[in-house]
Amino acid sequence: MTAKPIVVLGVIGADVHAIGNQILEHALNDAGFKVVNIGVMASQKEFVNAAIETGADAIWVSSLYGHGEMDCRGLREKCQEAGIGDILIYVGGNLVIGKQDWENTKKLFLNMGYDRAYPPGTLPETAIKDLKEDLQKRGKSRWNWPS
Amino acid sequence: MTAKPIVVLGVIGADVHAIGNQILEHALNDAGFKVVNIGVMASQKEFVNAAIETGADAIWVSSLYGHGEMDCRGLREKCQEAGIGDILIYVGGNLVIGKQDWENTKKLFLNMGYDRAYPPGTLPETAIKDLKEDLQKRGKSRWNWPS
Amino acid sequence: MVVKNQCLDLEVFFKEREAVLKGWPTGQEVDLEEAVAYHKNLPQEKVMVNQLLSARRENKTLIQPRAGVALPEQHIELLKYLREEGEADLLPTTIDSYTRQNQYEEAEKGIKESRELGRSMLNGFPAVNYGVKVCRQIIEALEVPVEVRHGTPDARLLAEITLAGGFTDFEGGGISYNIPYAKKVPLENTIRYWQYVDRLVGYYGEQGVKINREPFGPLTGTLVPPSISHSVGIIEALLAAEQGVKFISLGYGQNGNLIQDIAAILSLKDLAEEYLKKEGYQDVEVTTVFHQWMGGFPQDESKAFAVISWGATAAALSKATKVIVKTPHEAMGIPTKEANAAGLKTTRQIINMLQDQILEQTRRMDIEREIIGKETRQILDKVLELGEGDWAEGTVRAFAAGILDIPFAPSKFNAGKILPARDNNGAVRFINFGNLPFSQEIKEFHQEKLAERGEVEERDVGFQMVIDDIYAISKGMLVGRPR
Amino acid sequence: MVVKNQCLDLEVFFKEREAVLKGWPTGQEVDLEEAVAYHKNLPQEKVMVNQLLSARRENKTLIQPRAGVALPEQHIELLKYLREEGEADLLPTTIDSYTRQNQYEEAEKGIKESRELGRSMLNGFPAVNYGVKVCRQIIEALEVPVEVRHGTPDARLLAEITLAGGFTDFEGGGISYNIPYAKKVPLENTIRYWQYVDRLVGYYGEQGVKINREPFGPLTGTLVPPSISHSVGIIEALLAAEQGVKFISLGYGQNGNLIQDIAAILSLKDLAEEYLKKEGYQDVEVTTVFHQWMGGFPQDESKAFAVISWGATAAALSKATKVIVKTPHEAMGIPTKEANAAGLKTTRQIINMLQDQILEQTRRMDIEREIIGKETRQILDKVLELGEGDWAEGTVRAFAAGILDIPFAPSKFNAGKILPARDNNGAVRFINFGNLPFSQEIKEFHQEKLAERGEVEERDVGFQMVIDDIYAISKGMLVGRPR
Ligand code: B12
Ligand code: B12
Repeated sequence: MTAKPIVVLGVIGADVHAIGNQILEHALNDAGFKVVNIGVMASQKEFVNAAIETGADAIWVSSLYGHGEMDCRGLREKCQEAGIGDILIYVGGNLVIGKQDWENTKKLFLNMGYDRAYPPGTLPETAIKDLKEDLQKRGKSRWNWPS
Repeated sequence: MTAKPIVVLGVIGADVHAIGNQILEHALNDAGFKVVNIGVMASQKEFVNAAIETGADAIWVSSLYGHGEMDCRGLREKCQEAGIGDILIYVGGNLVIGKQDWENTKKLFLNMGYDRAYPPGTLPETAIKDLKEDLQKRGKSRWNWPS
Repeated sequence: MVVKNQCLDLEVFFKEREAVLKGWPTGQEVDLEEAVAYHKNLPQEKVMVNQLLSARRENKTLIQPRAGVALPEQHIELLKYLREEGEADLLPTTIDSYTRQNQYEEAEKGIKESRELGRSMLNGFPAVNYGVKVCRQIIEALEVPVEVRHGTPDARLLAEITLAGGFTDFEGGGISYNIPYAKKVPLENTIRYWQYVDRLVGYYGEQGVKINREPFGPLTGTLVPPSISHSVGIIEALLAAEQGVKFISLGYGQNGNLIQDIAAILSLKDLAEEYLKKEGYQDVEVTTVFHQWMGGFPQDESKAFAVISWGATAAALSKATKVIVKTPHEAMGIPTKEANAAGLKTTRQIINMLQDQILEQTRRMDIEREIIGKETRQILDKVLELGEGDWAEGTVRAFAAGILDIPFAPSKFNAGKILPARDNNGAVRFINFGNLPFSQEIKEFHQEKLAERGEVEERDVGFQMVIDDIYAISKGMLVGRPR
Repeated sequence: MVVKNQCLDLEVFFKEREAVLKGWPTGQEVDLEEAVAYHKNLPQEKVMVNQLLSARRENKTLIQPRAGVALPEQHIELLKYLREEGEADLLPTTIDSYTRQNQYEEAEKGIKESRELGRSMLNGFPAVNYGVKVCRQIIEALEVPVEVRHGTPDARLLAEITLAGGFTDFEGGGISYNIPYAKKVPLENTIRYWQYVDRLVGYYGEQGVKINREPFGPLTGTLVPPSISHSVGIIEALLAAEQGVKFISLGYGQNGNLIQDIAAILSLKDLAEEYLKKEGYQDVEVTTVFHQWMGGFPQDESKAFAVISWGATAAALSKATKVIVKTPHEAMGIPTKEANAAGLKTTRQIINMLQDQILEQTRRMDIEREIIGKETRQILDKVLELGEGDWAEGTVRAFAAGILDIPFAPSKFNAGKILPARDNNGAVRFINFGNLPFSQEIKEFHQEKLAERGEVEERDVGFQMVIDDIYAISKGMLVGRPR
């Protein structure tokens, strides 16, 4: 067996929504990932540092409280500056303020450099499946996922 | 005191909604009208005959059950044929099928020759006020309304 | 004409049948033997009785909408949507008002106008005009049982066509589809018509086909005291049982006071079983139907959602076998399919959240059950007395005498002397008893309850209260307080 | 730092005050004497305490939304709409998350962006940045009391500005606005900050100005057992009373089981009064707040309406003094004003329809009340013991020891060892007790209740149940049954 892929997980900005974060950690663990959970109220810098320190394969950013648009802008650039510009970055939660058209919101975040964006109420399974595929595409197909 | 103005009241077509009809009778009575209530399931002919027989000043047609558009068409013409072409005719209830734009529905019924049309949930007070005004305009201002 | 509560002789029945089927050309499509075979081939989950009995066993409350439009394709699409998006357990086919009055010519016009305009100009589905084959298209397109819901005083041809068409449940009754739904059809006639319908259902049963029958519980839908609708429902159950009907759902329209509503559903089942046994019908299965508030609704959709939720709550807590669902468009008109599904989903969420919760019997609930029981027995026993042992004759005489009396009903064969109003807690009581054969004890109970409200509101108990109560829920209240 | 439960010395308070007001330029606008005069001139109906006490007296449940946007004009328009169209009895001003973290620079950016885009880019109203005058514009534009609702660990400056601005109610507390709302702010700090806020309110009180204080009842909003939130609420009430606060509303977040929810509201008031008296605070008026379900909501709006209605039902039947209302947009994002009003109207209709209905105390309700009482007393008495008679010290030590523990909370000063899950009837119980100082009797009660569910579901009592329960309501259930 090879080493587990590593995901840095956290809730960005001044956001304290902790429940989804705890469930995502649990689900990623169950799915065979190593999770580095930096918890709520995490700054962009903390995400980048954690990713560098642990040699992470992906960053999962949550934003629930509505300031996602302001908080998430620039994370891709920070990663590039830190030399991990091509790391997978996913984002999910209640990303913008109010009930807005999801396609617009998705475009907004993809344009900011996020690889994938998930609407409110996404179940962990959905995104974990995507992550496995994305990692496989990047040549990391050798991992043995628990079935 | 002069004679009370007379209103023929009924629910048109195959419609059996009786509650509003009973309340309208009560409210018109209270407001000083003489009510000739022909009840539910009244045909256009019954409305016209009752109006002629009692020398009525107005006809109040209810339609609740959704077939109003089909049932109400032609009443004005029947009145004209019977020689009471200029009698006031009001209509109210749930006149068409479904939740539709009220302005369209109103136009539809005014075009059919109804003097006034009322949307769902109209309180008797509202229409009674209009009726008094319309009768007054027709020179029947001498009636003494109970205050 | 005199009508007796006696199982129709099969010969008489089949003779009458010939005439009935001539009522409209589609009558000729009905072949009883073939229909029995068709039913026997239906998948078990499409049979209403199966669904109801298993829900009753598991203490579940099923949800069912009302729905019907003029064109079959649109009707099927609508029902599919209510099943898939609305999560309905059981489906209906609501029949249009012309068909209810046997005005098939008018219905035909309605179909034509609807085809031309591409939207329904009828307030329901004209099943007779379409006939057996189209009915079966409906049944085959859906994976759950479908009930015929209407309001037809003479539903003999409708029953023939829809039952042959594969429907497994048929609403109505000689009283409940006459007094609230007609103006001048004699009761003896409708009781006789419904003996025919019940005999038809009994006949299917004898051939091994389970069809459910559901008297229409809510009557005029407006402040009907439980003992009134219970009496009617139980009489219709007895009349049906005599014709061989074995599966009966008895309904009740929500009044809004939770305790009274729960007590009503519980006592309805108990009383029905008591009378069925007493009259010698041992093997009839009784299930219950809770109708969300049947009177005037608030126009505001958010408020309508509250009324729907409150109905779902009472249904769930009373453990009724099924609940008939209203929609946020109720006050405005026949709902769009989206609005219809919305009502279902609200109901579904409440039913699910309350599924595992239990409300204990309390003293107040016991009192309500006792009162409902006493009143219903006093009415029913008097009906039987008037009929000299015959429920059919007794019913006709009881209505003539005002012993049976339904508030606000349009029929001229209804005395219309009783007057209901809410007490200070919102339970529906009697202001006027008309000729109801109630004991002094019962009358005093109601008078005290209403006097209490009068005192709180500092006004006389009287007709103004009734008017205020009729409007109350649509204006956002339960009790119509003076302004 | 050690914090003691002692009324702050006025000199110390005023000294600290100088520093607090320097936190942002608008601090200089605050003139206490002038503010007292301003409050004294407020019409009586704009004073929260008056509304709450009269509702309590009349056994009414008032309704209040959550609402706050970045721009004052839009905020006022929003509140007016919620009053007029939504029929809200009481109004809020929800503060944005930057202000809650004292990040006034970020809030300023948010205001700018919002002005440029013409829509709110903040999730609340940044009151500190706007200062006293703009706050007063809000108060003056509305005819009902307005409360500050937020989630701010250090709300000293926010309190100074909004109270001088004419708000008459202030939510929060040293525990309830720390543990669920912060990650690494020490408890002793926030308890100290909130002593300041309470002292400020006490000071206003001494000048004859009635201001209400409301600890935040629901905490993390997700499966919080009643005794946990009761313990926190009562400690915050005691700490506030020590600083001279006389009017306290204690809150509770709906769990969904009706009996448990009613028992929770009833016991909350009783227990709070018991402890306040016991600790010598004789003249504190306690009112109650029921929060409609605070956890994850269904995305479907019809289903959300059902959850809202069910919350309104429990609020009405428990006779809570006020209910905080959710909206059909809850799962999606901050609601539009229409969605916000929709939640209010649904709630209004339920509250009105249930206003006159009474649910009797039952045996089950008695059991729940007793359990909640015992648990809360066991926790509180241990806190006092740990604090050697001091509630403030006791609280800090109790959190460190896991004697006080809030499920799913983000704070590192929270032990996070307890684990709640629903029993077979949907009431919230403990799977893990962590270090809660519960008697064997209590522990067995919970274990039995959960074992019962385990048997029904044929699975072990464990973390998967917790996950299923967290999702359950959003997926249309109460108890998260295995699929
Ligand atoms: C109670 C009720 C029934 C009872 C009626 C009992 C009886 N015999 O009276 C029962 C259950 C039997 C029934 C049956 C049916 N009903 Co119905 N019923 C209602 C309900 C819930 C309340 C009606 C009521 O009593 N309101 C209280 C009274 C006081 O108000 P009102 O009737 O609106 O009358 C007032 C005003 O409208 C106004 N007004 C009325 N007429 C006039 C005339 C004039 C000139 C003026 C000025 C004012 C005016 O003043 C009245 C007093 O304030 C309404 C929906 C609602 N409103 O919430 C549906 C409703 C009217 N029914 C409807 C339908 C379709 C039916 C049925 C065809 C089928 C069915 N779904 O079961 C059958 C019809 C049978 C038939 N042939 O008529 C539809 C009509 C749909 C449409 N127009 O698009 C409605 C709107 C429900 C819905 N949304 O689907 N119903
Ligand atoms: C519980 C809750 C709270 C609790 C949080 C307690 C805690 N510390 O955790 C309390 C009461 C404290 C709270 C506070 C606030 N809240 Co709040 N809260 C909620 C609520 C009701 C449920 C959140 C939850 O726990 N859901 C359950 C978990 C399991 O689901 P989840 O968080 O959505 O996460 C799942 C998915 O989204 C997804 N996911 C999440 N992140 C990611 C990332 C990736 C990469 C992927 C693949 C998937 C993914 O997977 C998760 C697991 O399934 C939501 C509304 C809702 N959803 O019903 C509002 C909500 C999130 N809150 C909101 C707001 C505004 C606030 C406050 C600012 C103000 C307020 N109204 O009080 C404060 C914020 C304080 C702060 N600084 O952050 C808004 C956000 C609005 C917006 N985006 O437009 C919401 C949507 C409510 C609303 N409609 O207004 N809240």
